[in-house]
Amino acid sequence: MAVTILFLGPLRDLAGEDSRQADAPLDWAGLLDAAGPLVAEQLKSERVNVACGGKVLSDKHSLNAQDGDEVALLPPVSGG
Amino acid sequence: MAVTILFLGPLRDLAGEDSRQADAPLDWAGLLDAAGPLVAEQLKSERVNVACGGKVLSDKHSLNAQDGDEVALLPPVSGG
Amino acid sequence: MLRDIRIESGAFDPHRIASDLARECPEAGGIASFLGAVRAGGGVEALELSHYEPITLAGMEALADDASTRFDLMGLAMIHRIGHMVPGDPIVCVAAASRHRRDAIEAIDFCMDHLKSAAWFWKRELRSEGAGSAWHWIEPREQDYSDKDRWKK
Amino acid sequence: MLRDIRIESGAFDPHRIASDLARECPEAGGIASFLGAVRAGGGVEALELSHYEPITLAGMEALADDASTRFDLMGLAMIHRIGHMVPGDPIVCVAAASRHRRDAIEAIDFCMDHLKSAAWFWKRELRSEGAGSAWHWIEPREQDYSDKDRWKK
Repeated sequence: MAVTILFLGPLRDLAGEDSRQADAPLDWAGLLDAAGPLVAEQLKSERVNVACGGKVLSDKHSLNAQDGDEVALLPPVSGG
Repeated sequence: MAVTILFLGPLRDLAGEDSRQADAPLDWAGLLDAAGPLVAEQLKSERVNVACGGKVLSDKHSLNAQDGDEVALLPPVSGG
Repeated sequence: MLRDIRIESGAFDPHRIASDLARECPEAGGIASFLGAVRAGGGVEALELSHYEPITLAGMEALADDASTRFDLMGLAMIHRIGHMVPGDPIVCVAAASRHRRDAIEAIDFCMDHLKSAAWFWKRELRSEGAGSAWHWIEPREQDYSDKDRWKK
Repeated sequence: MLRDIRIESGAFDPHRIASDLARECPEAGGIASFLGAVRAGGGVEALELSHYEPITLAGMEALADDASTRFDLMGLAMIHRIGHMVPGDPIVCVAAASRHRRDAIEAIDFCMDHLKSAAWFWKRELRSEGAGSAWHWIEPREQDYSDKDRWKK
């Protein structure tokens, strides 16, 4: 049973893929581990946000993704 | 020989006509006299400007209109 | 810089102003525009705008000069109607094209603040009153003076 | 209040946005609009905009809620492209209708500042380089953060 990790925008290039599966439940330490060292480095920046189940987390360190959840890694945006 | 005094916007209603002739040369005191008491009252407000020969005067009290000049009385604007 | 500064005595299409500017300034990243129209409702049946020809257009040209000095613009259009208008008719349209968006937005804000209270236009409204209707002159609101004062340096 | 908040994956006509809003808000005295387009020049051949669907539109709707609370609006439209675009293509259009002009102008300024640095879009450019071309991600400029901070109270 699994959590889907989505790599958005430039993080997709760093990860080398659009998404990756990880074991549920997934917490902050587990995410850093599953994302790989290059992405984990970016995740530590306060400009990178994390969404779980379609909601942006106000405190990403409190991540607690359950089976079936989608965890999206959101780098700084450049819209407009 | 004459100066033409133009009444713009709401001053036209106060004057009861679009324009009026006055003798040249015409100074500030002469203008107040020629404009009539209702318009003269308005002219004393700092919001009412005076143009002579197509230029807005920076100091309307220094008016010195010569024969053939057009003196326009410009009330507060409401454009836009 | 592309400039289109006009006083129109007949109807004009305000949406063409921005689309023309966008087409003619392909290197602009942003186009901001403002349209002021005669409001429907409130018993206003018509609006009449008069000006003093020898100084009005020169004043708009000077305002365009000032805006293009203050802001980094690639294009600026400023069109003002005079004459008789009815609700829904465009009165004024200002559009600006710039490389970065804030120049264009601030330029239309600046031009509107100054057109509103510093350009030589006088407006009167025909309002329905009881059985008939009557013309009323419009004075600038105090708000218009304070809006303009924001730009003093 | 009239609202038109959309994400478009294909081409749209930005000048229709403002003209539709003007027609549908006849009691508005002012319509302000902003169009952001892919700039020609600078060696950019194409632009690709991606988003995260579950939160992007909700974020734009929340931004529209915020704008309609802060400003006295009769209508607000916010349209954002995603996908593959070429120079000249519209990326974003925001238009606002209000009784008095400053509400409409400030609303488009506010929405653009927040769309630029707070909405969930990522942009990359295909730039010509020597014999070929390569994709480059665009990060928000520091200016975009400070523009947004103007609105904090």
